[in-house]
Amino acid sequence: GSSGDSGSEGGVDQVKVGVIPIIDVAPIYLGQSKGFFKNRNIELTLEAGQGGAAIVPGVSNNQFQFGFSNLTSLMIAQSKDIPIKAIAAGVASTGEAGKDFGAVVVKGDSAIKTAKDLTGKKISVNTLKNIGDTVTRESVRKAGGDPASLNFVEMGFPAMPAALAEGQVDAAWVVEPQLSAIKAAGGREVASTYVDAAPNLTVAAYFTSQKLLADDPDLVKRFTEAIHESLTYADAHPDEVRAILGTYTKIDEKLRAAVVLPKWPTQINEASVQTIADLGAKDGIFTKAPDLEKLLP
Amino acid sequence: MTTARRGNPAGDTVLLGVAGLAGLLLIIELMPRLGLVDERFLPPASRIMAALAEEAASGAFWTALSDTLVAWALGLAIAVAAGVLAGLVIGSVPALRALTASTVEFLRPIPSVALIPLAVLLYGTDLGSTLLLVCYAAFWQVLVQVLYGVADVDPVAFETARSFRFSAWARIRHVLWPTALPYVFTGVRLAASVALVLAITAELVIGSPGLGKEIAVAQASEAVPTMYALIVVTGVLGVLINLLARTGERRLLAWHQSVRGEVSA
Amino acid sequence: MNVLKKVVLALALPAVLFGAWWVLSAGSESYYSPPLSKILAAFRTTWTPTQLEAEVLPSLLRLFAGFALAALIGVGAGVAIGLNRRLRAVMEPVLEFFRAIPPPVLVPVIMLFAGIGDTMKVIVIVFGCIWPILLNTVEGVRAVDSVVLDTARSYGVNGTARITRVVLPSASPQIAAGLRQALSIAIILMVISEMFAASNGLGFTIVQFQRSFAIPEMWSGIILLGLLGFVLSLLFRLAERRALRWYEGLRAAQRSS
Amino acid sequence: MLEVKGLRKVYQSGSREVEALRDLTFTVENGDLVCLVGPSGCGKTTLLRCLAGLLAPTAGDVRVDGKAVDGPPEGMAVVFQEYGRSLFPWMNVRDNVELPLKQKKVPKRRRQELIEQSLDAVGLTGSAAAYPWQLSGGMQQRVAIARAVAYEPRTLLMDEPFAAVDAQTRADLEDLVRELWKRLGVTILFVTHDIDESVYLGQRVVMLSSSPTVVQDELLIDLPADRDQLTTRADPRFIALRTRVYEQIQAAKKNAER
Amino acid sequence: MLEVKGLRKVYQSGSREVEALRDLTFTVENGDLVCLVGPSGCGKTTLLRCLAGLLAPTAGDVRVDGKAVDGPPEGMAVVFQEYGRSLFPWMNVRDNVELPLKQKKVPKRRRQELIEQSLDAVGLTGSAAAYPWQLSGGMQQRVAIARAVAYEPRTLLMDEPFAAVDAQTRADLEDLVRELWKRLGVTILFVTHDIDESVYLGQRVVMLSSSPTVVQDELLIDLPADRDQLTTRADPRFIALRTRVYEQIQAAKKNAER
Ligand SMILES: Nc1ncnc2c1ncn2[C@@H]1O[C@H](COP(=O)(O)OP(=O)(O)OP(=O)(O)O)[C@@H](O)[C@H]1O
Ligand SMILES: Nc1ncnc2c1ncn2[C@@H]1O[C@H](COP(=O)(O)OP(=O)(O)OP(=O)(O)O)[C@@H](O)[C@H]1O
Ligand SMILES: [Mg+2]
Ligand SMILES: [Mg+2]
Repeated sequence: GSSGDSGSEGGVDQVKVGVIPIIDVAPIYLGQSKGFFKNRNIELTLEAGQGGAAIVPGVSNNQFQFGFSNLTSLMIAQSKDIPIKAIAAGVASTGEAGKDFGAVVVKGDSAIKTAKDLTGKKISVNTLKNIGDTVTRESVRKAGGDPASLNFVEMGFPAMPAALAEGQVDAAWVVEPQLSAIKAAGGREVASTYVDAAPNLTVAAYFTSQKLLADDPDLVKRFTEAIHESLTYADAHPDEVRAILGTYTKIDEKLRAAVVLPKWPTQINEASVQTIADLGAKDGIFTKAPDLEKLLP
Repeated sequence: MTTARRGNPAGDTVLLGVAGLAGLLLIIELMPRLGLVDERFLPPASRIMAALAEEAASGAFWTALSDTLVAWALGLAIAVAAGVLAGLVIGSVPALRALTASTVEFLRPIPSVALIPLAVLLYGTDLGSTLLLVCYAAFWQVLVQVLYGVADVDPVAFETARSFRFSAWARIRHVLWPTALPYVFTGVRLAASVALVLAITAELVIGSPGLGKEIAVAQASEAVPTMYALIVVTGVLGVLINLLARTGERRLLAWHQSVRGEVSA
Repeated sequence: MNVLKKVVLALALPAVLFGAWWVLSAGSESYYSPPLSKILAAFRTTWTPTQLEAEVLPSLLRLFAGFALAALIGVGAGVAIGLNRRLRAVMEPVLEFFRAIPPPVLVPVIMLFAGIGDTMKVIVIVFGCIWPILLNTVEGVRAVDSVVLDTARSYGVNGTARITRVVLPSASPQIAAGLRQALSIAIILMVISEMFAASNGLGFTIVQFQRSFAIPEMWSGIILLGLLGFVLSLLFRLAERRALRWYEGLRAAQRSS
Repeated sequence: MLEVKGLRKVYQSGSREVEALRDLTFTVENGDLVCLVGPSGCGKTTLLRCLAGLLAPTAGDVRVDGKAVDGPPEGMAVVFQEYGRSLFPWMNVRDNVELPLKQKKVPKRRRQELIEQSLDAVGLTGSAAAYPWQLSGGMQQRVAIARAVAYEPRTLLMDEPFAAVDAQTRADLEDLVRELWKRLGVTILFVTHDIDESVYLGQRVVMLSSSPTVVQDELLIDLPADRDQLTTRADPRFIALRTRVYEQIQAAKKNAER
Repeated sequence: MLEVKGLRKVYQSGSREVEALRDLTFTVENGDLVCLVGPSGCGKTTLLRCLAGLLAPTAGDVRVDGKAVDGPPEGMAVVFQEYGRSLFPWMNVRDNVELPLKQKKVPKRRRQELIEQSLDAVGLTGSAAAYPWQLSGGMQQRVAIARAVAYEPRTLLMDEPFAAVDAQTRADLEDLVRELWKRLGVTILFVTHDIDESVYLGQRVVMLSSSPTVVQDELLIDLPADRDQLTTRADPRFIALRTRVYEQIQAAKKNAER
């Protein structure tokens, strides 16, 4: 498309960003409405994609100039030598057990009380061999259970409340808003997986292609600044975040008020990423260890 | 037994059809009310309808609807044109048929969803990638139906045309085409809904704008009644599309046993 | 001789296409369209017999179960609906309604009732591939020649015999067209159903490859899928030839020129 | 017994309305052999289909054995004019003949007998395993006749059953019909456009006018019950009768043209 | 000119092999009207289909105007025995007749004329707007005849074209064929199983034996060129000729049975 060329036209760059329309990307929507991108001569179009599988090819092929994806997906892509580069943190864990935006939950009347009890149980994750099973395993490992015995099944987050209620899975690894919905219906949190995995874990990141970085470093720089500003602003104004959620998601007002918001630091916590990379390698998610040097800014 | 027919048959049909849909609504209303399913996961029809009304009041919904319809109509038109053309040509040249059979069978079951990376690669999240998936899926439906239709031509009719030295084109136009037409209609009806399914799936998975994306957003937002409302909209679209196809069929296939049988038997 | 010719005809175009693919992709630098040589190498290492048994067999079992069930229900309901004008009027909008709903969005609903096991996947397959069977059966039944029907009626051929000996055979060419369409849709849905709550299967594996950016492996999976479709349709063709011998004879009898 | 009273049939398709039968009244007693003649398109097939319960009349009354017809009556066999379409192309000749017998629950042994006899009678012994579409037109028509004969009906309706067979076969089949009628005592209504055939076969000939169709005339054929192709056809009475029928039909045509 | 030399046709379907024609040789000169008679199933339709270039012979030679036939020859019209299936059900009567004329690029005005004339000639003026399946069997057959007549062919092949029409219409159509033949000088090959018809119509009658089929006999019909239904059929010469044909066919049948 014509938007593929990021050359300036009258000083304004047309930029497409592939995002997943969930809570995690609220800052970029907020930043867009606040004019943080316009200020830097960036005309932003946000394209909704479903997960890294659709966004990573789009970015590496310059259909999108930037994208949002969880770090495990980015590391997998990197380990396959796909030339991408993370430029800013996307979303991070709150670091407080029991008050994070992702967790393993069970039904209220379940016999599972702690992460240790998950041993041998059937747990749903949104994507197999990705960050969900890595961090859940770590929670179980830390609690003294057998991480190898976990029985993961894959299903979309939206399907999890029903699957859990109908007893089709013993536990579910979910994020907001499903997490709040399940808790509101009597569900119980048994592990704050992001918290267990690493302190202040960076879960996702914004990224671009190596090619764009080489061709138009100025654009990347401006975009990174704008993102940083957005992240900082969002972190400081949770009420505005809850309000902007109403524009690009269909989360109803009650739920919007109830959900736990994540942290939005600007810097990627490299230590936490390294931890995730090591854990992932242990669980066999990577065929080749990812080169974090090359991936991270 | 041919009983004398009472009343206006077309009106009759519509009435019965509406009764069928009303029955469905009733079932959906009653299932959660009677506690057969948890109404958190399948809300009663009345709540779905309320959510639908809410959606219909928003401009975004209508934009999404028209996005989906454009992708559907364009994709279907391309697929039908290509499918009919290829079907008639391949079907009427036996050598071509033998030559392409294996390739057709190889390509047909490759799921459109497996082509998503390819589509994204080529078109990003533009209309193009939805179109690619829609065309790919709908094309085979039409092609296969046309191939069967062409094979169904009555040899005596075909020989009549041959003996009067109809040109190849005239044989296709006046004999093969009318014979294949009932099959084509079934093919178009199949393709129309497959195209709709694929348009929405593509939007759902790739995230290009349209009803599918709205459904994905609703799902991700835990907005269950809204999600069902949007699903209902796709279903209603299907019903309307079929109504259109049926009307066309009654006009164009008045001579065919399946249509004239409705009247006389 | 004849068989040889058929084999050559069947293989000619695929050979040409694969050749073209090989040549065009030979120098490819793109991650997403790797050279065919690389894909074929991946094919050899990926689809080992143990892997085939572990991933393809479960898929195939679900596929067969779904297809058989869809055929049974589709033909049964199709005959009833095709024969009865009123039933058709009542059912058509409802069926069209469901037909237009993409199976992926219905999966959560199906999961409500059928859980997340194989039953769910089989139902998803049935739900997606029943439509061509149903539609073609309805149309085929509606198109049964009036003289044929009159003959059957006047000789007291009614009840089950009317359906099994007259209506079904007469509609069988069109039903076969529907079954054939359904077969490839069933394969597609086999893949789609394995995107939900699956832990094995061909579709599952392909999706995993795609997610983990194992692109040559993903392409090899797609090729395997195509091969599978080809082999299944070949088997179907054989069955069809047997069942519709009369029809092919009827059509071929006068085309011998 | 077949009773037709004030029968009227109007075909309606779209804007086109054809009054195929205006007002027909006649009776065929049990055990009668009545021939129906009339010009092409006058409504003979329509009448037969009403009698067979395959078509609902627009007005009037059709009774078989005193019972109003509202579906195909039991014990009735029909030989359709469209012989090609009335055979099931997915069954071979033997199965085509056998299916109605199976429906009638004729035991297997007897079925075999009936099939053999009837195929023999129409001269198709060798073609039992062939499919209808492997046969010539005349052979197909004979299969349809064999099917009706094997069925051993109480009432037999035949719609121009010999149109596609050659003269010699036709003569043989005519004699077959008469023999069958005499042996089994069936009631036969035989539609033909061949005047000689109607006189040769029937006890009575009912002549229809062209449309608007009514019964133009009825004629008792007072020829001896034992008929044969040579002597009967040479009989002066035969010639007188056929002339009579011929004249009536001509008159009917004239009427129509006026 | 139609030339058939050593024609042989064996049908093969699966394991069943039928030798429909064994060895046929005969010629039809330009402008001739030849009738072909033979018992049901002897291969008349097969022969016609070979002549029309619709069926490839197993052996032997078929030529039209000196050119070997390898597809439907130009200027030839065929009336098929399966009249019902040879009409296109998706077109009304007028369009069925018109389509071949359009294919021949006959100008519009002339087409209208031809359609009207030919439908008139077969007595279907009023049914031009009807669909074939709204017509009786005999009417359908007449549409097929009208279509061939309107085409103004140089060669006309007719396969039992009058099987489904009544005696009076048949007589009219016979006269139509002869008149057409005389007026336009077409070459006609006319298949029938009616012996009287073959003698009344033809200049020559070719008789086929039953299978294995060969030419049993050929007979020159030395009746005056001006024929009419009453006097010609009463002519002693006519009766002698028809007896002759009858005997030959009987002989052919006997041969076959032995
Ligand atoms: N399905 C139909 N729809 C409309 N008109 C019809 C239909 N069937 C028959 N007709 C009309 O009804 C009239 C009588 O037809 P019918 O078939 O009964 O004649 P018939 O006496 O059997 O003629 P034939 O000897 O040529 O077979 C004809 O004018 C015909 O056009
Ligand atoms: N498609 C076919 N396959 C096999 N056998 C066939 C086929 N068509 C015709 N035959 C056989 O060939 C022989 C001659 O058939 P044909 O139709 O030429 O006879 P015909 O002389 O036209 O008879 P009729 O007067 O009854 O129409 C018959 O024995 C028939 O069974
Ligand atoms: Mg009739
Ligand atoms: Mg014939």
